[in-house]
Amino acid sequence: MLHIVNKSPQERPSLDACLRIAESGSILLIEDAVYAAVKGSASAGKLAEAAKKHRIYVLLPDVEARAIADRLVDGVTGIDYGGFVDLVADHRACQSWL
Amino acid sequence: MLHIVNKSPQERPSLDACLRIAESGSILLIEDAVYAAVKGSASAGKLAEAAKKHRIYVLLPDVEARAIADRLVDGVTGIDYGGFVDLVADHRACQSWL
Amino acid sequence: MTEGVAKKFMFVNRTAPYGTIYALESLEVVLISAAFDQDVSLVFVDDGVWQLKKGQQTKGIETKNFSPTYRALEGYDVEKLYVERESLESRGLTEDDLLVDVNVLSSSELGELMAEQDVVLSF
Amino acid sequence: MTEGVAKKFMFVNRTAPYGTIYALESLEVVLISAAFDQDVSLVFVDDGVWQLKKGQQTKGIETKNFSPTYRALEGYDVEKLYVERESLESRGLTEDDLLVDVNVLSSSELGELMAEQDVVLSF
Amino acid sequence: MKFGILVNEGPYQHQASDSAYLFCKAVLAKGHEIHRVFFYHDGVNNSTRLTEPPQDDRNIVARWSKLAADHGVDLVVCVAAALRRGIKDENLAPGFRISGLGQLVESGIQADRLVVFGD
Amino acid sequence: MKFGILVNEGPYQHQASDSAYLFCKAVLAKGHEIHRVFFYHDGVNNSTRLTEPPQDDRNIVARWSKLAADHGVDLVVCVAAALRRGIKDENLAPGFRISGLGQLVESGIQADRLVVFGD
Repeated sequence: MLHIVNKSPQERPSLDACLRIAESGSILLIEDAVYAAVKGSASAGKLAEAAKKHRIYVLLPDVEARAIADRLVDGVTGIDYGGFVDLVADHRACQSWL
Repeated sequence: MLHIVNKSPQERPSLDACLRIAESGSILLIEDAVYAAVKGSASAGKLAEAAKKHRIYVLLPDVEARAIADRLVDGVTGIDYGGFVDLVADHRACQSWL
Repeated sequence: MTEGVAKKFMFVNRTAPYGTIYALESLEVVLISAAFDQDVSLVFVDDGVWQLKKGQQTKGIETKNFSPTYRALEGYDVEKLYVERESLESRGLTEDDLLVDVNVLSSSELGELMAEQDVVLSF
Repeated sequence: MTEGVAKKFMFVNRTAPYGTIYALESLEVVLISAAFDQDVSLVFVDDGVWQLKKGQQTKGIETKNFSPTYRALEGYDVEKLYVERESLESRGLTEDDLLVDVNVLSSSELGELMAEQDVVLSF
Repeated sequence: MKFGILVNEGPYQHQASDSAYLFCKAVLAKGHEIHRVFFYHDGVNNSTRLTEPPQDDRNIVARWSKLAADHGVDLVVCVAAALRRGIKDENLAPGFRISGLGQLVESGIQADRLVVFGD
Repeated sequence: MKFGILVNEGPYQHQASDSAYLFCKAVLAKGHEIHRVFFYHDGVNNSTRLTEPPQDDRNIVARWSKLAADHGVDLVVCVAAALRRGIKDENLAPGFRISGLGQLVESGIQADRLVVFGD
């Protein structure tokens, strides 16, 4: 399962819900959820912990719009929209944590 | 200042922001924010603490729609829309924590 | 209906009723999907558990009370309703507060169930 | 303009840019209010501080980068920009990360400032 | 006392428009005056005359129009926000008028209180 | 591979419609097929032909119409959600059609993947 999260971790509980419930699978952060991967932020530790169970991706166009490309935590993989399509294709199903 | 909060405390940080920043004044919970006043919920303690600094009101039509009238924490005052109007009129200004 | 084998559809409800329309319009999709003879599950997580609270009275907000629809789901053969235990507990709720029978699951049990789905719609 | 004495208008920005339109359309109100010769303050709290982050590049999302407008505010005599310290710190940000000069305030200093306002608009 | 009202969300999707309407009715019932209701952001979608909600649901747009007809309430839709979202004179419901953002600031200045309803 | 897409928010207010559009373009660029784009909730507001965004901004509705014209993508607007929000044939942009919720469920069944964009 590919878990897609689009909300800031400091604004909504969707990333928390995803990390609490999702047993396995990959996580893709898009839109405001990319803030979750910012080094030194309140969610950085949470994400490092999650990276032990899940492969974690961030959508680069959203990262660049928000000017945080130079401060992502280690262990997350940046992808473009083509990579987003590949990720969806490579997983049996996907779920958006709206 | 009358502080109006309309978001669930477990869904958005707006009540937290209000309680952290507002030094004084009254707080009115409307729409999904009325869940903040539920006895035994994760926010009940926070609200009890806030009640020491602020007068806290809940909008009863929203409380009844959500079926929580019988489980509100002590120290909050229920009002109807007429009471909402009076509260706004009685404070020099109001602020919605959207 | 359109194909021989049913797919597993899961509807994940994470929003409270009335503050937004998602809960109501989600129910509309659930009812339609039942007509397609798919394997339908409903999950209630976070503030979504408030959708099932007994005793909703919406006269004061001049909005339709749609909570009786959850009771009608059985008639549409939608019988798999799951609620996350942690979401209930952090809201001071128990199963007795809910207007329909549900299966209460731990977060990880719910995660396993999700992993088996073909289509997951979250509202 | 419409009355002799200026009112104190405060715009409270609590949302990140691009994920929603609130930040952009809030700026449009700020620019108009400046034309009415009111006493205007802007406050950035919670994810609102991200609006001021240096280096936004929006080509990849095919959306207009409106962050240069914050730099133009001075030309409209909008010079009172406040940022809550706690909001900056919990996002790993410092004043150097911001594209305009701001006053960094503690939560309680911000609360005192708010209490003095006549009109508070939150976006 | 004069109340200004700001509505930032469209009908049905969020409760904001419902809360604002019920608040307006209570303002009038208390003998106060409504200086203006200003619709901004998706709030402009409250003004389309093309809505047709289910029979058993409230008609949010028609309720606003009736408030204007019965009490002369000034319902103003922000022109810039409206153009972005496809609200024009051709689909505007009765009682609404399209005007500039200055009308919101003016309401903030002239009304005794400005109350904001949104997401 | 066949992709179904669900868009739950209107244009401009939330990024959902932008993300969905850029995702669709990438799906086609990768040689995949789009089974259908279904617009639900406020997502139906993506289909009004009356929008007129500022010159320096993207035209979200026109982009969707062009996707339908250039690639034959099926753009379906939920009729119940559309009636609630004032979307009808008279203000529907080219390339969109109004139909029932069954079209969403069918897309979930027939597409290999269903991707949801919303708030």
